[in-house]
Amino acid sequence: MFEYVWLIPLFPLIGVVINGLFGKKIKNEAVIGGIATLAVVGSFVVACGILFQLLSLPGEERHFVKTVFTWIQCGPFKADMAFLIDPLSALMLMVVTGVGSLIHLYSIGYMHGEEGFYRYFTYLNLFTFSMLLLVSGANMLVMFIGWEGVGLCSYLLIGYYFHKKSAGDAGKKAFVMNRVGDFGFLLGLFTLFYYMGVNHNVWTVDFTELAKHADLIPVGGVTTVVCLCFFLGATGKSAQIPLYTWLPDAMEGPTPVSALIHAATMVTAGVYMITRMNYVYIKSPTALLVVACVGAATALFAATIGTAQNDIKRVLAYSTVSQLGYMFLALGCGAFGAGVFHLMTHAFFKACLFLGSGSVIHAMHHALHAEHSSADPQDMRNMGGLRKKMPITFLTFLIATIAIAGIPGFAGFFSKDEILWQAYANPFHGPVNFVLWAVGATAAGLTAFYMFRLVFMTFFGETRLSEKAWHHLHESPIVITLPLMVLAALSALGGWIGVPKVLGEALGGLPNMYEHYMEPVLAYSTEYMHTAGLHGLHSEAAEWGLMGVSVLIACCGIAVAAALYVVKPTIPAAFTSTFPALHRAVYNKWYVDEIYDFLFVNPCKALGQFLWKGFDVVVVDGIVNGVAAVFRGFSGILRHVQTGFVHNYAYSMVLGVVVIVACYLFR
Amino acid sequence: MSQLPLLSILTFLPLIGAILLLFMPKNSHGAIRGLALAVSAVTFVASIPLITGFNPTGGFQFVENVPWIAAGPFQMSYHLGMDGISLWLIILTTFIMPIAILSTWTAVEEKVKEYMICLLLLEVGMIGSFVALDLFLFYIYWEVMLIPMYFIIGIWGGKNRIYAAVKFFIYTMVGSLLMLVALIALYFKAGAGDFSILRFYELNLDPVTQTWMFLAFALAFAIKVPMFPLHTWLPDAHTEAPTAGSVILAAVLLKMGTYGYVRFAIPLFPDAQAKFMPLIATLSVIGIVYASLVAMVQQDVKKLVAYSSVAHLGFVMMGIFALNQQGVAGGMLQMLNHGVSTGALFLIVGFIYERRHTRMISDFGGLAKQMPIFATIFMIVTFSSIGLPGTNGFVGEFLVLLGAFESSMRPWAIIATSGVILSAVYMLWMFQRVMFGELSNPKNQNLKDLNAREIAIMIPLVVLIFVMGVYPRPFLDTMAPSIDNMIAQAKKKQAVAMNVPAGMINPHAGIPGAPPITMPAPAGEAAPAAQAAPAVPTAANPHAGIPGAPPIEAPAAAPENK
Amino acid sequence: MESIFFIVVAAVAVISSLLVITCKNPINSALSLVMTFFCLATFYVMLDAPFLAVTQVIVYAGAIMVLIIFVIMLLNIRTETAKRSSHAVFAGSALGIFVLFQTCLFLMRGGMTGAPGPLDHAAIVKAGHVELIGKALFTDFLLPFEITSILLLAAIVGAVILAKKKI
Amino acid sequence: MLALNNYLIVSAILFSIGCIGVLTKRNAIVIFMCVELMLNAVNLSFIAFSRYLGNLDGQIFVFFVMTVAAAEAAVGLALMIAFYKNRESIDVEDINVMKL
Repeated sequence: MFEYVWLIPLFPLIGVVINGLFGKKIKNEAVIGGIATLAVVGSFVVACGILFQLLSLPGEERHFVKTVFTWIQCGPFKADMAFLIDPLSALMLMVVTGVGSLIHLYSIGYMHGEEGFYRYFTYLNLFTFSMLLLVSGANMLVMFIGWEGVGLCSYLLIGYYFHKKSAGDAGKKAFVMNRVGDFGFLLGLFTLFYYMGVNHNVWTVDFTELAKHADLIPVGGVTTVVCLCFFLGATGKSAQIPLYTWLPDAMEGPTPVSALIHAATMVTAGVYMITRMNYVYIKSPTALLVVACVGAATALFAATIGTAQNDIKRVLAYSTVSQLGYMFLALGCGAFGAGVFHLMTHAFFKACLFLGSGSVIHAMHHALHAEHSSADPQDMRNMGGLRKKMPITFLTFLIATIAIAGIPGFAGFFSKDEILWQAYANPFHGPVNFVLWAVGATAAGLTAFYMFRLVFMTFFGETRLSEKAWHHLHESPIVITLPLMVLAALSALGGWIGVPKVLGEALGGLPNMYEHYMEPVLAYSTEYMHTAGLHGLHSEAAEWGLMGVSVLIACCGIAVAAALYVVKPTIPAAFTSTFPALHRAVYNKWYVDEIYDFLFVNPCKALGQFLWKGFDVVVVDGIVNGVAAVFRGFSGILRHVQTGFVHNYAYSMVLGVVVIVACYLFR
Repeated sequence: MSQLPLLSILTFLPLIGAILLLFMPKNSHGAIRGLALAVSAVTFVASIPLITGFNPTGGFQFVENVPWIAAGPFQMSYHLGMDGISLWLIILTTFIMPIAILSTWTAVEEKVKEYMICLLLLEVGMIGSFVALDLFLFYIYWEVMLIPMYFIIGIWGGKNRIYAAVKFFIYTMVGSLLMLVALIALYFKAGAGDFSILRFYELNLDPVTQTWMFLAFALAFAIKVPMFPLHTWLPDAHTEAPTAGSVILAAVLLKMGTYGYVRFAIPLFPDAQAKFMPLIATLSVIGIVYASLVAMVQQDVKKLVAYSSVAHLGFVMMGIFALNQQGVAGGMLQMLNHGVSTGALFLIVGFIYERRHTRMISDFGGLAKQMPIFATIFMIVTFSSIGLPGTNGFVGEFLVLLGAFESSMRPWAIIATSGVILSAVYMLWMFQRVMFGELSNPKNQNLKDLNAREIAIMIPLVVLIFVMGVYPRPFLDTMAPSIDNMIAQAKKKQAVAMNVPAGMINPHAGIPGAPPITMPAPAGEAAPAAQAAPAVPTAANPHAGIPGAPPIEAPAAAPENK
Repeated sequence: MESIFFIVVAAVAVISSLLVITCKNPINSALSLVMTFFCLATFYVMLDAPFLAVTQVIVYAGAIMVLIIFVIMLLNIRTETAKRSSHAVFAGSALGIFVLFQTCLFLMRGGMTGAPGPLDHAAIVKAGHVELIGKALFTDFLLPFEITSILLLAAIVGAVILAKKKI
Repeated sequence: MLALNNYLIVSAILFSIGCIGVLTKRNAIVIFMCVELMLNAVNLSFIAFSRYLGNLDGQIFVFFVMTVAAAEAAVGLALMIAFYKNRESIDVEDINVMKL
């Protein structure tokens, strides 16, 4: 099965080619959607096969590289078009193809009747293709194809409704922000490649090769530079401070796209990349600290913004940013496994949430359309009480919300708890650990708060729709609800593969399958920490205590949300009017976009204008034209010598002869 | 290969075509266009054997050497030859020509015959410059190129064409005259003989001479490239030239400058190269950032693309001056990429200009709705120009930056990498403003999508964009030996000049003596080991760094810093 | 004897050439010029170049001058319509005299030396002047000679084109 | 045989006279004749040199000068006629179309 790994990205690519070239001719939505979905399902099947084969092998043999052809070879630099199979990539393949197929299926229903249906599925397949390349690439270059490819697709899909200016802007912003990250990625790659090559004669960008020579990677120094550069790449792709602003804007795209790209897959690329290179990061405590701090800060920061948004998708977007912050917090604490675990569970519940919100928007859109209202179908202030009309959506949404809030038993609890514990107990950051944990825990409370605020505003209470619109509100069709149900089930149960040790023992020896599964990938890091004497805190009591605290905080968050939005809906308004400045700042996302405009965008434009009109036209062309003008001026004077009278020419000719002869004679 | 003088045939086929065109009746436009297209197509076909018959050894092939002019002590020979460096540039030329001819199939309605003759003469000059190994011959072709282009801009150009044409002509002329002076001086330094570049390669010039000659050559080439402060002719020339003119200008003519550096300026004057590396690198980086910023605020699509050319060529220059395998190969590849992508961009601008007779970005918007095929192709080309992995732009750009990073240009390379961001900004912003948004301008409501001819023009380019992006091996592999030769040549002389043992010459280490990031051992320690190595000359091989135990390993033994 | 003859001829040549530029009527100028040409032909004979002397008379005095006089008649130009302003005349004359002065100075310096070749009077008479010229023209100077024919052809074509209004 | 200088001085005088004529006359035909005079003066020098150096090359040159003069006469006179047709004059001061 391993040999056929190249089929995984190939299927979606075939889908791209078919739909891209002939989609316009096919016209039939079922065929187009079917082709696209089947392509991803095909990849999913192959991925399953690979996973099973992988599981059947002993731990240390779970590593396979399939080289298809040599892509670039130049001097010592060599990059193969090669695929890497190990537990990490297999897991990611499963997540991407699995969630991807569900979202493709969902899209058939959601995008029904849209103009450019084929275009949508072409992009979606292209996106899946890129993402699969990203997670299965055996070297940094192949990963980088996917890395940029997902950026491209996100540009295309966000800008899907290209006639809207905001959509185009958002797409461009996403791409450019990602490009800033890519700048970091490239620099990191160059530095690592060059350092290893020059000093250790290891000219490689191959992950396997690098891992083999991981011992040669120095501690600190260059490694920190490399790590920070790569981390810049990760912040771009995974929407961390300072490059997170594109993600909320990305909600301009169709909702399934938000689910696929901006929740489940693409944004996790940074997490995947850092985990893939864990043996580099583990060597640089400074970089880890930066990663952890940025992660924690993002988690908290985005959560605060999330509390004040009214657009259902925007809340989810900030929630995504915040959850990604968690993942980076985990990575920064050296708990790479925990980060990826949260990535996986997050993929389940966030996809479910986004698709659920899509279902709501879909229904709201139709309802509002029926009464010719121009109200925003995404604004939660127009919703309320939807649980009566959309029970399946409501239930699945609720399950996912509980999961993200971190209620014990649901997927989010296990992963989030693991992260918080690692933040507290890791051996890297000393006293900062407590701060990291505290920030993480606060963010967890805020998460619970704003997520339940969302649920309460949308599904509970009395509807704020008009009679007629309410009448037209319907539960979505089965293609939409089926993926919801699957994802809800996964959000509920998905966490049980990674039960924390203390809890597992208490529950009668449940094994932590996930941790065991990931061991080969993190082997080097674990061993390194062991030999370097980096041991985390081991205290069952503390672990239980922290678990309790985090659950308590989550419950508090829910309770506050319930109090504010169900029991006494007047309080938020009162709060807003008491602290208008604060509310405005939070509502306007702390004015970060405006600050960026002020600091980077506008100066760049002004500089460009100046360089063009001021330097290019005035200085450079001024010199050029000035030289020409000087010559023209001189010739303007000299031309008067040319009188046009034959005699004058004759005179000057003879005079010339005389002078020349005179020179010769009297020298 | 047989004894067929393929390069001569290739050079003079278009000339024959031009002569044939002379005898065509003036008003049968269709036949004239057909003949010109046929000639250029035949030329392209005739250039295919260059690829199939190419033997990637690094030496010059398909050599023709016939004594030509013997005027007293001066001897010029008709010396043609081709290696991996020029191979793809020749192919690019012959490939772009039919496309260029097709591109103004309907746009040029006046003086069609003269127009086509100019195009074909231009091709003679371009191919000739790439194959000439005699510097005098090269100079002749170099000038031959200039004149048809001057007419193409000046006669069939836009409103401000005369200004643009004269500017183009004078700018280029200034440079080439200086080059002529340096060329003659070089000849006298070399003593009696012919103007063969191979003979000049063997010279050992003193640094002062090198400096002056390099400056003269470099100025000529820098104008053609064009490098930062000398670039202002390009936007004007591009904007005013007809589509075919812009395409050829971007795709081939600009490459003359960079090709000149690779073929002449650097291997002839390696010490000067080392000396001026910081200057050139600075100018390249300024060019990249500056042109990107200026491109960002352009209102004219064609001007924007022209400025993007300046930025792209900045990358090429960086790669070439990195003077290592990756850098130079990347630079060469980037030349081809730029030819394909920017050529395609100019074609695209030409398409909409033909339809709307405006190039102002603000006149467009929302075209994607009206012209989906156009939008798709435009997008692919845009992303190729941005350098998205999987398209051609990426491979070149990546190798250039990698090469620059490995040389002593590292700080510049870091700034240049930011060009990656800026290129995305200006290209996407332009794309967005032209293609996205509401279709608000009523004049755009009735735009027709691309017709069959236009699609036929674009398809080869689009295919090439992907082929070069996904499988660049054929290009890289054929270039590699020649580039190795070139680098070894330059480094050997630099080493001689600096009294560095030949063992230190390793393209991967960049300029000898440049400190790598944290290379703990000083270069001096490595030197004795290198001298002790029996096969010192072979150590100059750029591949020496890969498998065995080359001298560069000496620092590896040093302790890590923490 | 020879020198007296020379002085006479030279005087005639100079005087007639002065007449060329002083006569008001172009016809008179032309006739004076013919006189000068004859004097020159005489010099040629004295210099053992009889063939050139004959050619001088036939081509210059005959063909070219006839052509000039013909044109003067055709255009019916009697006198010079207006004179040049006096200081223009003065400047021109001064310049011309200065040229003469320079040339004479040059001659005074001497230096007109050179190894005499094999062709002295006896040799020319023996071989015959026409034969010598002919041989030189058709051996060493064949190519220029042929090219001269092209020049003449071009002149003919040019004259036709200029003279005709429409071709 | 007379000294070379005699001929050369006569030649120089004739040349100068021709030169003065060219510079001072206004009638194009007279100027043309003066040019012929100058040419002839040079011819004389050629032949004199040729004779004194015992080398025929100078005389061959005279031959060519005559040819050129003939060609010049043909074209020059044709020009004059053409000009006269246009301007009813052959005064060189009327030939000023090259003026700014």
